[in-house]
Amino acid sequence: MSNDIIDGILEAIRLLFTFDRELWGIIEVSFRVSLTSTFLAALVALPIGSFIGLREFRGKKTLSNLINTFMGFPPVVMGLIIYLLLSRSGPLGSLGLLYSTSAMIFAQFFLAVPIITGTAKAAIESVDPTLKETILSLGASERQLWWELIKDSKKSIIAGFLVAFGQAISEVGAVMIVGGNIRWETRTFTTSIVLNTRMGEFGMAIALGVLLISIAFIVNYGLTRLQARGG
Amino acid sequence: MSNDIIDGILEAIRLLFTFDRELWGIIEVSFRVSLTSTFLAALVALPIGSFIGLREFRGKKTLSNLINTFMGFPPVVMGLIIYLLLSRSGPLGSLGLLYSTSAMIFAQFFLAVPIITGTAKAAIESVDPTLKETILSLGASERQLWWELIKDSKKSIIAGFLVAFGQAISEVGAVMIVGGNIRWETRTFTTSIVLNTRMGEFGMAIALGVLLISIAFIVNYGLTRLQARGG
Amino acid sequence: DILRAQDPKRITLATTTSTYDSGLLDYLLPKFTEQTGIKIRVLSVGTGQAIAYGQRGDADVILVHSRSREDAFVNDSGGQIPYGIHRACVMYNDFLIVGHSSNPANLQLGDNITTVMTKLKLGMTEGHNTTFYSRGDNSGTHSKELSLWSLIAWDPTTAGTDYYKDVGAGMGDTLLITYNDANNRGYTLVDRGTWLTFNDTYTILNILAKSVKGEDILLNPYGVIPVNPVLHPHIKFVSACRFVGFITSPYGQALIDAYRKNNAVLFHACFGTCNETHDCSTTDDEIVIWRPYHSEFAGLSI
Amino acid sequence: MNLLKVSNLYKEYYKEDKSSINVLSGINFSINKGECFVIIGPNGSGKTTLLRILGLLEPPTKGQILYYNEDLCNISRYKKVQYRRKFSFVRQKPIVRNTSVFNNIAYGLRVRGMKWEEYINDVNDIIKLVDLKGLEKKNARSLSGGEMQRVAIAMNFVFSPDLYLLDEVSANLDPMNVKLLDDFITKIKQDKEKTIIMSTHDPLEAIKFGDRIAVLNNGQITQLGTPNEIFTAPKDEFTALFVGYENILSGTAEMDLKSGLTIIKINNLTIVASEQVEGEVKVCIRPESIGISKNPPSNVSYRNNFKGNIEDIRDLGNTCHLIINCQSERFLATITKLSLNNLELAINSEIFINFKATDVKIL
Amino acid sequence: MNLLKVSNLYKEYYKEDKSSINVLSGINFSINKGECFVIIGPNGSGKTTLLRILGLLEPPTKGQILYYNEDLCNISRYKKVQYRRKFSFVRQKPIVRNTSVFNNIAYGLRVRGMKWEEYINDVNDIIKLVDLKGLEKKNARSLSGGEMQRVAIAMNFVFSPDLYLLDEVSANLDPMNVKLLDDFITKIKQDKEKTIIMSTHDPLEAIKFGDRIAVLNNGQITQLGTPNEIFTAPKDEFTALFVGYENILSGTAEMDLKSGLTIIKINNLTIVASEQVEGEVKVCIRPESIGISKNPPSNVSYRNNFKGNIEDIRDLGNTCHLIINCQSERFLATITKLSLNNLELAINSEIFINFKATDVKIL
Ligand SMILES: Nc1ncnc2c1ncn2[C@@H]1O[C@H](COP(=O)(O)OP(=O)(O)OP(=O)(O)O)[C@@H](O)[C@H]1O
Ligand SMILES: Nc1ncnc2c1ncn2[C@@H]1O[C@H](COP(=O)(O)OP(=O)(O)OP(=O)(O)O)[C@@H](O)[C@H]1O
Ligand SMILES: [Mg+2]
Ligand SMILES: [Mg+2]
Repeated sequence: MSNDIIDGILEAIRLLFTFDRELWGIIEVSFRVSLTSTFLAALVALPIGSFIGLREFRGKKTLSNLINTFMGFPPVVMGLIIYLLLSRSGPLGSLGLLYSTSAMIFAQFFLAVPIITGTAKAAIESVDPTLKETILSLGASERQLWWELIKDSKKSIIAGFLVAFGQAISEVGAVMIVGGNIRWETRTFTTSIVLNTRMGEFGMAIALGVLLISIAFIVNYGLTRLQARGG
Repeated sequence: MSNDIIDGILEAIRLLFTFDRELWGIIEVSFRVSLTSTFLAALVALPIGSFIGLREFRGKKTLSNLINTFMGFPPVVMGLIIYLLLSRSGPLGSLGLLYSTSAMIFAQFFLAVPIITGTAKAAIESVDPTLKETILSLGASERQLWWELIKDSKKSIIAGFLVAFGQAISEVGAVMIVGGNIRWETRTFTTSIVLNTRMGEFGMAIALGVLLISIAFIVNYGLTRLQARGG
Repeated sequence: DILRAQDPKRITLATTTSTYDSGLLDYLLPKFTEQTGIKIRVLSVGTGQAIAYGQRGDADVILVHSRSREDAFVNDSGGQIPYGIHRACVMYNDFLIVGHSSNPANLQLGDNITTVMTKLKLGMTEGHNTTFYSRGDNSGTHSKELSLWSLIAWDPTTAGTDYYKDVGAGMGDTLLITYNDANNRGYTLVDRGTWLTFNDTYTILNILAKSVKGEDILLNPYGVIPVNPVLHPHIKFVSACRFVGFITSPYGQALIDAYRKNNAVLFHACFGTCNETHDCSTTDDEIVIWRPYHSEFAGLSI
Repeated sequence: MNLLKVSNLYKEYYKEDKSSINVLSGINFSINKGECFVIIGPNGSGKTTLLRILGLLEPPTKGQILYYNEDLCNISRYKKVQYRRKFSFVRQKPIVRNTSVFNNIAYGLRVRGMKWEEYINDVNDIIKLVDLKGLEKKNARSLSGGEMQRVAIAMNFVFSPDLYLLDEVSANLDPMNVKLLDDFITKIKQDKEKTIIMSTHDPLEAIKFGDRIAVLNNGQITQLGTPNEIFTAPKDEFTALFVGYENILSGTAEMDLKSGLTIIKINNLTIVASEQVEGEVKVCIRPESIGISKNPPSNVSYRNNFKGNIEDIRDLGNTCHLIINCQSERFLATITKLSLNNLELAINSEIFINFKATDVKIL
Repeated sequence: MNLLKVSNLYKEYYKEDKSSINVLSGINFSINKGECFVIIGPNGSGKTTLLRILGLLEPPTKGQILYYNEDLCNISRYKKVQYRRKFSFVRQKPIVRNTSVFNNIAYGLRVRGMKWEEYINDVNDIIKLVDLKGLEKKNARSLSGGEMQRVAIAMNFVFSPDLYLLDEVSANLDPMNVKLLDDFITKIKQDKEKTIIMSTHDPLEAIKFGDRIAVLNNGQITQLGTPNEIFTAPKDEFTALFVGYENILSGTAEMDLKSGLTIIKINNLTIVASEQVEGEVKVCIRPESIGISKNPPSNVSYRNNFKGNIEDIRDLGNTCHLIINCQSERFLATITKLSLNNLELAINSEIFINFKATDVKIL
């Protein structure tokens, strides 16, 4: 059964080129959810993370520790918490968001925020302090300084974004609970892989896995090229 | 019913202080597996990652891209692959390692390696090149240079280790497949949380989640203190 | 999304993995949608989770197989408003005990269930040549397994044997783990639906015990229950009832009976007749309640 | 009115073992508008720290900095930015942003809200002035040490600040560029609205530009005055060396009541000085003040006459340094090449050195 | 035999737009054991790049570096380390490891496999020598610019390499520490086994230490010779300025066959020089060579005599710089304070300047 893997790869190629409607739906959901959530998380986390990295204040150490811890927040638990919030009997139940891609984006958003916050903070902190001083002495306001430092450490920040995206797209616990793995609607690569595994369809599961990492590689490659061009 | 979360926290405290034998078993397995796998991964990934960061060679870009991609390798797929390897009809089936903590360590090891490799590489690369030159010009051999750079960027390297550990301990897809969530043997925090979720015992699942992140916080805090002392 | 969620044209069904993974629902539901225009979103989760979803109002209707918990779900215990109303027994299949063909516990197909359980117990406690894998997840199958052990008045969870493994997983996973037993001596209890889905994958596993004629303890009835709209006003009760009407209608029942996987029958329709085949008490009340909903599907045939 | 008034400024740093060191202690001075204030002092005396504090890049531990009567140590973040925009700060080891030379130089104008059309000319002008034409598109991080220094200068001068803070700004510059910088600073000095505070290790620079010179030693201002005051009456060893009294000897001074002169015993030598001091002293004599002759001088106006041997001759272009050993005390004397040849001096020649009592400076 | 022989060395860098620039082109020279080889040149001329290549920190694009007849450009990584251990390299902008001063200085010995007991004394000795006593436990990254420079020097000198590569090593040092470094280098020079290659912007340093001086300009060695050769016959503008011909004028030269002298027309001025050249030339006159008088000089040994006005007087301690405008050409002359006072010169005074034809250097 070790040529399952080879079979999986062949199956992956076949699947992709038969333009299976369901497969393309899964690709779409997976990427929409993960990209949107990571992007939204970046919008929130980048300012917060870089701000923490920029300033000195009391309690910064504890806060950093907390962020570090939350970087390893178990997705299942996050899924559960979001589920309890969005559940009909939960405080936000009336929104009826459960089992939708919005709910999935919501959950992955909260998983990505600490990761991007933590890496942005570390990136800003690792900028040479004399560069900070130089920028300040040229008359930059705090916002302008912040922007310069973001630009200067964009490599690490993009790396953090990639980690968060990679985690989001390969994450299964949270999207399973809040999305429900509903066919045609909230099924993603990973939930589909789990389903296939459960059903003993290892070949198909592997095929999906191979597809997922191939696509991730292409996205990655594109981002790296973009980054190289921007640099 | 949104006070599920509060109930969960109370339950977590109760659980911990009743010294539930099963709970302590779970804590033990979780930490043994995650710490061992992350540690072993660090042993392998640190030299590789720092070596890639140190040297220039053809194909380095593609390799970096590959590492980036593998940093987001879906744990479920990794679980599947390891399963296929260790399963009775797989090439390593005769070892009888499936559904043991060894198998779990194995799977998490492969998940942690790219993360630690990638962060170590980035950390080494972000060291000021003039520092590298200074160390070389003082007569350091490549190994001695390598060690100096590791020491100089230990903050980022420890951060990478923490990310890998956080992922390992909060990961569920792989350990579930290769470990099997067998009570008293291979049940971890996360598989236990999933089980409780499946049983509709959301409160208990949350309680375990709260416990997990509290313990992770303490581990984190300890490591940070250690790191600050060493610095 | 808010609009869509309140759309009575879409209801949510929480069910156990065995019904979904067997492919039955993918076969059945399009027929329902075709007839009524109502789409069904399926949540295939653990039994406990499905029931919890029903209790919290996150599903409109549930389809599960754990009789005692279904009863609790529809009972107004202590004057509480019940979570669900009007359970209907839809179909059944049966449980099997499967294991490696080496069959160290020496189970025989003709053995009655107490003999089987005793042999397994002895294999675990004395022969040390038998490993029993238990779902351990409070699912219908798990409850059934525990009730089988209680037949011989033995509690494996407290017996302290190393040969009883609580895997805390779904049926497919448990079967997989049994299959991978390193010493070829694993046994487990499995529902026929799941077994038929996997049996050509795990060719070294065989059915080693099944229901003997006249013994209905190994039967596995599935019940469908709409969630109580009194408790959760947003529940699309009417649509849910139309769904229950659909699968209990002669049309739906015929569809269930006709469903084949790998040329094998997975489920037997039993609405209104389960009293005759096993001790799943369907009240006449239930039949009366659901009969009107059948008219919509009258005259349809497969 | 003073432009800037620093009172009682302290700065402490914490060492690894949590003990603190005072890098600046009790600094007091004030600066007038249009002045060029030069800070000199040995390595580690606190020059850079002082300039960084004045540039609002670091808060002092204690003390007051009044700028037009506003205390710069107690203002909001926002106001700090406003003040920083009036100041410029050229670092001792310049660092540039990771972008082109042009963008680096334009940055100061851009953060002040200027648009491309508004700043392009100014930036191009200054690029020409600092002789970086042709390099403007190059990434500034790949420049040579001196080129980067010039970028740093241009970066800070382009927005024409009110207060220039310059930290050893001519280090790493080649002589051509030092001249260029000189012209620059001279031009700023002519504008009476602009104030300069600079640190330097180059005495010529200090004299050339300083309206006043402060000597910083060990975190304290040990002397403050016009260049003339500092150069003619250095108060400590560092300053003496800095201003060129390169012969510094230690001895015991005694007053000779008869002649009103001071007699200083330095091992086997006795030096006569016109200043009146007693006790353990340090004696400084400029190399230029020391005369050389082949024969014992007949002219008696030189009160100090010693016989010695030439130990070494160092060629300095058209002048030379002679190292002369007189009774095992070494003296450094500067003479012209011409005299060297006329006197036919060589290593080990026996000669006489002489200097006037008024040329002996006692610290 | 030569210790080091550099032949046909090239170094290209790539710009952002992938076009390349030649930072070094066709460098050839050789160095003998025990020599002190000084590299001078304007900012960006390639001094640092050359030293980095010699220090095996960067490969050249093309060319050969023979060290004891082994080509350093084509050796294994392992051998490179072995060679680097024979060399030391003090950077222009030193950087230190993030640890204590002591550990920084000991590092070079530690990587060579020495044990604590073996190196502790050497390290402590050199700490005393560079005057860092008391700072040895401090983190080296928190030092001042000059202190860090001294750590860098100590770091590189402690393991007593065979070849010293020193890149503008005295920048940022205060006069006291410059002296200290001088003594250091002098001591190294006395050891005939040790070779020094250094770059500097300080002419005095070049003369003081250089056995030979190479002038690097635009990536090429434009002149190479003993200090005397370089200082008396600078071949280009930079070198002329570097060695002190600070008056550089452009004009057209014509030979006067009758007198054998060269007549150079510079706008309205005509300068007579003893060198024989024709065409467009640059003329250099040292400020010290220019004499000043109040009245037209009666002595005719000066072939160049011009009337001018004093535009500016800059005080340099006991000498002054005069800026004199003669027919709109500006001359810089150095005179003593004494003469300034004797001649009663002031800004706008009308004076006469004169210099000999032999003092005019034509480039
Ligand atoms: N990594 C690089 N990429 C591109 N150009 C570079 C790089 N390093 C140096 N250069 C260029 O090479 C030239 C020579 O630089 P180098 O540092 O050798 O000059 P230098 O003679 O040491 O000057 P300075 O006196 O200012 O220190 C400069 O024009 C510089 O801009
Ligand atoms: N961040 C810091 N932490 C601890 N000590 C520091 C720090 N910054 C500077 N110092 C110490 O403060 C003293 C003064 O440093 P500063 O840089 O002001 O000296 P400086 O006068 O500029 O010297 P140099 O002429 O060498 O540039 C030095 O002894 C230095 O080691
Ligand atoms: Mg300084
Ligand atoms: Mg240089």
